[in-house]
Amino acid sequence: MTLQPAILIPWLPALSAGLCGLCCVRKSWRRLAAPLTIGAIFASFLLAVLVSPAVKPFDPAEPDLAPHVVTLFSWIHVGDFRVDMAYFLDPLTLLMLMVVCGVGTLVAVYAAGYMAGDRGYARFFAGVSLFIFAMTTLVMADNLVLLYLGWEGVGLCSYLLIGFYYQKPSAVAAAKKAFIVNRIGDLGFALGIFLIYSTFHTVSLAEVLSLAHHVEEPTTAHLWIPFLLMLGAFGKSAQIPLYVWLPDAMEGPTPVSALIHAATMVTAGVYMIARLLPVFELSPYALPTVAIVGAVTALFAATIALCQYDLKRIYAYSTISQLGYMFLGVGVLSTVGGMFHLFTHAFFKALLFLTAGSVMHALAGQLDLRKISGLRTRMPITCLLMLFGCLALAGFPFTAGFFSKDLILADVLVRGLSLHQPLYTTLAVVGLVTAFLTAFYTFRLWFRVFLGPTRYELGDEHHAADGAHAAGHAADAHDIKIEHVHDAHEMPWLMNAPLVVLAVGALFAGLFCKSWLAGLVTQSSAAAAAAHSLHAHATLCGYDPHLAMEFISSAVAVLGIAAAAYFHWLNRPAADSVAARYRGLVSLLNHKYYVDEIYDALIVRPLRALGGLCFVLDRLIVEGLVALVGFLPRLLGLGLQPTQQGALQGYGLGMAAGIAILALLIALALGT
Amino acid sequence: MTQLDSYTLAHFLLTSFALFTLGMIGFLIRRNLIIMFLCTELMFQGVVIALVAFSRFHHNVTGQTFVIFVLTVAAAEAALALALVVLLFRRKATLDASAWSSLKG
Amino acid sequence: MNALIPLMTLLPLVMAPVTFALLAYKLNWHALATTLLTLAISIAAAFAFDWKHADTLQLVTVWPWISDFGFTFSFGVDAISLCLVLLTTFLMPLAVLGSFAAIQERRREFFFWLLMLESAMLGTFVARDLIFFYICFEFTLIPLFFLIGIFGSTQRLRAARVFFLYTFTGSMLTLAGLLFVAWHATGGSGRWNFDISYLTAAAQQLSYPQQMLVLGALLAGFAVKVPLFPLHTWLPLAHTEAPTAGSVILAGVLLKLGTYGLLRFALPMTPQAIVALAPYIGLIAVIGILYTALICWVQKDLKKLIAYSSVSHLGFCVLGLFALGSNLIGPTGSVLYMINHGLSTGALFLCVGMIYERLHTREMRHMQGLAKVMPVWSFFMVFFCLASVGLPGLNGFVGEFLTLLGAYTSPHTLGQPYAVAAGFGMIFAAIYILYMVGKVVFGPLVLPPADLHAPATTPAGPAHHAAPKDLNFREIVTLAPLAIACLALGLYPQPVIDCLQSPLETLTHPVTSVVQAQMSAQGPVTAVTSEEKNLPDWPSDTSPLANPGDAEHR
Amino acid sequence: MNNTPPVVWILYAGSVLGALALYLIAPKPGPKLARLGGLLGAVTLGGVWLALARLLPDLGPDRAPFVYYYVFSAIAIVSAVRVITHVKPVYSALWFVMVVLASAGLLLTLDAPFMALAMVIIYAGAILVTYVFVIMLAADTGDSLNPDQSPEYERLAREPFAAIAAGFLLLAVLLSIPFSQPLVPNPKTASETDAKIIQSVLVQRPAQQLLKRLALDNANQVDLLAKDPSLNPQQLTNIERLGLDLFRSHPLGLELAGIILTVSLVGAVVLARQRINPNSDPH
Repeated sequence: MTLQPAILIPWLPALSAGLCGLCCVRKSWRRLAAPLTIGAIFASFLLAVLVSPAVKPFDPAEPDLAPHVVTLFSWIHVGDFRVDMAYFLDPLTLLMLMVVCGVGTLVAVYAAGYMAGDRGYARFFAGVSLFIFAMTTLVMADNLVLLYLGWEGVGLCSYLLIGFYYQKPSAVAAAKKAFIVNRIGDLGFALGIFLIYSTFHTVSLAEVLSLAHHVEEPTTAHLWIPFLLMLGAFGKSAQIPLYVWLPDAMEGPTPVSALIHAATMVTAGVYMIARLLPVFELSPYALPTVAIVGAVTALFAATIALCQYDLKRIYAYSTISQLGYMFLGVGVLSTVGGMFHLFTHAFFKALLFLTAGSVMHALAGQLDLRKISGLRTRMPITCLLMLFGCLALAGFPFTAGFFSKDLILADVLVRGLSLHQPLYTTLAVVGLVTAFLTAFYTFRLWFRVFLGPTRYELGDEHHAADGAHAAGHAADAHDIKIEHVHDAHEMPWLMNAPLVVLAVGALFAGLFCKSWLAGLVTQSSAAAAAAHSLHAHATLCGYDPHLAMEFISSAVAVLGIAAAAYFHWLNRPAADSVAARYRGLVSLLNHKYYVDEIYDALIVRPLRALGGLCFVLDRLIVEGLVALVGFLPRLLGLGLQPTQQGALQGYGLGMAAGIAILALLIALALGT
Repeated sequence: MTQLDSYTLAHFLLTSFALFTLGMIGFLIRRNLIIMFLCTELMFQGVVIALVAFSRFHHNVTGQTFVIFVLTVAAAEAALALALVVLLFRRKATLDASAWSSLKG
Repeated sequence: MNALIPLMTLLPLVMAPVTFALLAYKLNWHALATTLLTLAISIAAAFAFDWKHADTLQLVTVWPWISDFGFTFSFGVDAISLCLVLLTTFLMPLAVLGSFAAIQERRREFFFWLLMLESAMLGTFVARDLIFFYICFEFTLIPLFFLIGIFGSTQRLRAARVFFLYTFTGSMLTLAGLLFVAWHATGGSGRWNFDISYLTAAAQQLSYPQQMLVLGALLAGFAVKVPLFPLHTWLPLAHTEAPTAGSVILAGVLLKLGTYGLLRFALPMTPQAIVALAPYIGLIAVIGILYTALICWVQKDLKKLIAYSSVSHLGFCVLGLFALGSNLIGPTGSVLYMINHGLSTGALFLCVGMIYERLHTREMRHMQGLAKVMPVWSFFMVFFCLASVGLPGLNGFVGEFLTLLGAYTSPHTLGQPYAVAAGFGMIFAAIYILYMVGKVVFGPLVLPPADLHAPATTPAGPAHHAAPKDLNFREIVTLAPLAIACLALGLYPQPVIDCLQSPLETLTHPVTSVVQAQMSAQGPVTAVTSEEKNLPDWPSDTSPLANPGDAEHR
Repeated sequence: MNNTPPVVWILYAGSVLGALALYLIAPKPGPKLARLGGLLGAVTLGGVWLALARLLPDLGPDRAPFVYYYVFSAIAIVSAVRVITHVKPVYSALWFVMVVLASAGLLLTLDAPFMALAMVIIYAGAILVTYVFVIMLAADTGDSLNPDQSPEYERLAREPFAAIAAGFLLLAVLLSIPFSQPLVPNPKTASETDAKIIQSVLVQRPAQQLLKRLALDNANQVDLLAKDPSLNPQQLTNIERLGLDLFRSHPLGLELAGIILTVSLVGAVVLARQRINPNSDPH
C-alpha cells in the first residue's frame, strides 16, 4: 500500500472549503456545508488510517528518503533553495493526523447542530475545512517552508473563525490580536528557517534532521536556531510571552474554541519541537528552556484559571496550562509523555469545551459562573459528560489525563533524580502543584455549574443567533428561525453523540492507547526512544518512580477534587469568605495579572504614538524639505528684486561698473 | 604726415579714451535728460578720434568712412532723442531723469 | 513574428486619438476592446517568446530614427520585461473595466490619456534603446498628470503638480547619468550608439568614482519613482487624489518602472558602486519599510493607507534587489514582489474605488462593518489584504519570503540585521492591514452620514447613507481574474521563477563577480555570521566617497 | 603687472588724480571745492602731458605737429570735463562745441582734413545747434543766472563717486593696453596703393583732366609735381581716397545711412506732433 493516497488528505478539506465557499452564495445551498465538511474530514481520517501500514519509522541517522516523501509539485526552486509541495509521512505525522482529523470530525458533527440557523453557517464550515487543510499541511509538511505555510494558514483560519461573529467589536479585536501575536511568533519561526537554510543549505525536513543529527560541535549559528524556532512554537501554542491571544480567542463560536484552540492548532508548537528534536539538541540550553517555560506557564495559567468566572476563559487558561505540561514533557526529552498528553488532552479538552458550549447554548449565551448553579436537573447528560471531561483533566486515577500527566511528571522526576539535576526535580514539584490547582479549578467549575441549588439567569443573546448580534440590535428575523428560549434544556442527540465518543476517549484512551502511542512516537524519533528507555528503569528511593508518581499524582488529584467539593459545593459561603479575605489576590488573578494592560502600555500604545510621530514627521519634515526646495527659486527672486528700481542711471552705473571690472579682469588675464 | 608709430597712436587713444570715459561719467552723473544725451554725443566724439587714429595707423581710409556713418547715427540719434525729450518735457514739465522710473521691478 | 512587440506598444497609442475623436458613444467598450487586444498581442508575444533561453534578447525590431546620432526605435524583450509587460497588459483592461461607473463626465479625455499611458509604460519595458527608454520613461508622467489633475478629487491640482515636478527633477539627473554612460561608451569617437546591451558592456570600463557618480544620478531618478524612504512624499498625495484607474496603474505598474530601471541599468552598469552603496540603500529601504508601515497604522484615509503600504512594500522590493552575493534569491524575490505587489495593490485600489463610488468617502471613521451589506466585496477585500500582507499560499508570501531570505543569506551586501528588521515590517504590515480590515470590513455596521457636509449635530442625527449595494457582475469580473492570479502565483510560482533565473543571472553577473573578488580579497567570509554581527565589515579596497551617492542627491 | 613700462604707472596715477579732481568738480551738495578740483585736474593733466612728451621718442623735424596734439587734446579734455560738470545746460552745450573743435584739430593732425571739417560743420554746426535749440525750448522756469536757483536736479549729481570710480577704472585699464604692448599695424588691412587705384578706377578719366584740374592752380605742372609730391597725380588726396572708399567698398552703408536719417526725420516729426496736455497721465 503506497503513500500516494496521502496526497489527498490535505486537498480534500481544501476542496470542501472551496465548495462551502460557493455554498455561501445561495441561501438554499447553506444546508450542504456541514455534510461536505464532515465528509471531507472523515475521508482524510480514513485515508490516514488507510496509509498507516505503509508508514515506516524514520531515523535521522540514515535518512533513506524515498518511502517517506510524496511529492506533489515543485513550489519554489531558486538556485539551491529547493522547496516543493511534498508530504513527509512517519508515525509522528500519523499520530497528529489521527488527532486532527478524528477530533475534527467529531467537532464538525457537533457544530452541525450547534451552528444550525446561523447566517454564516456555510462560511463557518468553509473556515473549518480550510483550517483542517492548513493543519494537515502543517503536520505532513516535508520541508520547513511548507510547514510555515501550514503554520500561517492555521493562524489565518483562527483569525477568520475567532472573528466569525464579526458584528461584535470584541470578536474582531480578539481575532486581530490572535493573528498579530501569532505573526510575531511566525517571524521567529521564519528567521529560524532562514538560519537553518544559511547553515544547512536545505530546508527539507529529512535532510535538516539528519544534518543536525551529525553535527558534532555546534557553531554560534547552531545555538541560535532552536531559540528562534522556540519563539515560533511559543507564539502558536500560547506559552508565556505570547499566550495573551488564547483567552481572547474564546470570542469565537465554541466548536472553534474546541477544535482549534484546544485540540489541534495550539498543539502545533509541541509537534514542531517533537519533530525537530535533533535541531533542538544542537544547543544544550534549548530543551531545558522549553521545559522551564512549559512548567512556569502551566503554573501561571493555572493560578489565573482559579479566579476566572467565565466558563470558556477557565478552559482557555487550563489549555495554556496543559500545553505547558506538554512543553515540559518534550523539554525533558520525554516526547512520548508530551505527545501522549497531547493526544489525551485533545479528547477531554474538546469534550469540556463542547459541553461548556452546550451549557452556553442552553442558557442563551450565559457564561458567568456566578449566575449559573445546579443545572444537573435540567441537563443531566451534559452534566455527566462534563464530569468525565473534568475527571480526565484533573487527572483522576485511571482516566486518560491521569496516565499522560503522570507519565510526564514521572519522566521529569526521573530525569531530575537520575541526572542529579535539581532543576528537573523542582519542575516536577511545580508540575504537581499545578496538578493540584488544575483539579481544584476544574471541579470548582463543575460543582458550581451542576451542583448546588438550581437557579440561573438566561443570557441576552437569542438562542439561535447565539451572540451573532451585539446586545440591542434587533435580529433581522426574516432569514433565521428564532426559538425564543424560555428555559435550559438538554441538547439534541446530534450534538451529544460526538460528546459521548469524546467522553469514551477521555476515560479509556489512557489505558489502551498508551502502548500503541509509545510505539508510534519512539519509532519517529530516536532521541525520544533513548530517553523513554532511560526513564523506564531509574529508581526513586528504592521504588520504581513511575509507580510512585502514580500514587502521588492520584493523591494530589483526589485532594484537589475534595477541596473543590468543600469550597464550591458543600460550603459555598466559606469559599466566599476566603475570597473576601484575599480580595487583593483574587482581583489580581481575575485581571490576569494585568498582563494585557502591561503589553498594551509597553508595546501597543508606544508603537501607535511612534506611528503618529512618524506621520507628523513625514508631513512636516519630509514634505517641508520638498516644499523648501520648491521655495528656493522664489527666495532668490525676492533677493534680487530691490535692484530693479527703474532708475535709468542706476542701470547705466551697473553696466559701466560691469564693463570696467570685466576689462580689468581681461587685462589682468592678458597682462600676466 | 609721416608714419604714425605705436607710441603716438597711444596718445591719440588716450585722448579718445578720456573723452569716452568722461562722456560715460557724464551720462551717469548728470540728471538732466538733455545733458545725458549730450554726454552720449561726447562718447561718439571719443570714438571718432579713435577711429581716425587707427585709420591713420593702419593706412586704411575705411576708418574715416566709418566716421561718416558715426556722424549720421549721431545726428539721427540726436534728432529722435531731442524729440523724445521735448515730448517728455511736455508730459511732466521736468527734465529730471529720475522722474521717469515707472518701469520698476 | 518580431513585429508583435512594436505592434503591441503602438496599438494603444494609435487607438487613443481614435477613441478620442471618433467613437463618442459606447466609449467604454472601445477602450476595453483596445486594452484587451493589447493583452491578446502580449500573450501572443509570450507564446512566441522562447522561454528556454530566456535571458537572450528576443523579438527584436529596430527602426532607425535619427541615424546620425545613433537614436533608434529598437524594441526587444527578455524574460523580466516580458513579465512586466504581461502585468501591465493584464492590469489595463481591469483598470478600464473598473472605471466604467467611476468616470461620468469628460470620458473621452479619460480614456485617451489612459491609453497613452499604457503605450508609454509598454514602451518603457520593451525599449532597447537608451533614449527611447528615457522618452517613454518620461512620457508616462504626462498622461498621469492629466489623469490626476482632471479626474482627481479635492486637492488634485496640487497632487498632480507635486507628482510631476518631483519625478521630473529626479529623472533629469538620471538622464545626465545615462548620457554620461553613453558618452563614455563612445570613447570620444563621436559615433553614438545607444543600444542598451552595447552600453552595458561598455560601462564595465567605468572607473570607481565614475560609477559612484553614475549610480548617484541613476538613483536620484529611480529612487523617486520607486518611492524610497526620503523621497516618497509624492506618492500618498498622488494616490489619494488619483481616480481609481489612475491609482491602480500608478501602484500596479508605474512604481515598478523605478525598480525595473535599477535592475536594467544600475545593477549591470555600476557593479562596484552598487556593492559599496548596497548597505546604505538597504538601510534606507528597511527604514522605509518600518517608517511607512507605522504611518499606515495611524492613517484616517483608506487610500492614503494603501498608498503608504505600497511604499512599504516597495521597500521590500528594493531590499531584495540589493541582496546580491552568492545566490539569486534576493533579485528573484524582488522581481516576483514587483509582479505580486502590482496584482494585490492594484486589486486593493479597485476595491477601494468601488467603495468610493458607493459611499463617496474614503474616511475610515465614516464606514464600518460593511461585510453585513456587501459580503462579496468583503470577501475580495479580505482576500487581497491577506495577499498583500504576504500570507503563505497567496502571491505576496513568495516574493516576501524570497526577499527576506535573499537579504539574510547575502552577508556581503546586506546581512542578517537587515532581514530581521525587515521581518518586523511583516508584523507591522499585519497590524495595519488588520486594523483597516477590522475597521472597514468587520465590526457593527456604520454608514457615512447622508451628505457628508451636513452638520453632524442635526437634531435627528445625520440621516445615514442608503445601504450600499453589493458588487454587480462587472465589478466581480474585474476582481475575479486578479484573485485567481494571486492564488495561482501563490501556489505555483515556479514557471515565473524559472524564466527569471537566466536574465537575472546575466544582469547581476557583474555585481556577483565584484562580490566574489572582494570576498576572495578578504579571505573566506564564513557563510554565516551570528546574529549580533552588525553591518558586514567594509570592503577594504573600495572606500566609498565621503557621502554615499544616495544621501547627497535630493 | 610688474613688467609694465613706467609710463603706464604714470597714467594710472594720472587717472586716479583725474578721478579725484573730477569728483571735486562734480556738482554735489558738499562744500564748493570745484575750484580746487579744477586746479588739481589741470596739474594732473599737465603732469601727464610732460611725462608723455619727455618719453616721446625723438622724431626729429616732424616733432612739431605733436605739439598741436598736446594742445588740442588738453583743450578737448578740459572742455569735456566742463561739459559734464557745468550746472547750466547751455554752457555744457557750448563747451561741447569746444570739444568738437578741439577734436577737429586732432583730426587735422591725423591727416584727415575732410573729416575734421565735416565734424565741425555737421557736429558743431547742426547737432549742437539742435541741442541748444532744445535746451532753450525746454528751459525750466527758473531762468535766473546764478546757479543756486537752477532746479535741484541740475545741481546734484547722482552718486558721483561710484560713477567716477567705475569710469576711471575703465580708463586706467584701457590706457594700460596701448601703452604697455606696442601695437603693430596690420599689413593686410592697408588699402591698395594709389597707383593701382588710379589704373583700375580712374582709368576712364584721362590723365589730362587730372592734370588740367591740377593745372588750374599752377601753370608749370612739371616742377610743381616734382616739388610737391602730394600734388603728384599718383598721390590721391584724402578726400578722393575717402570718396572712393565710401562709394566702392561701403555702398550699402551709405544707403542705410540715408535711410536712418529719413527715418529719424519722420520719427522726430511724428513725435513732435502729438497733442498731449502736460499733466494727463496716459495709463
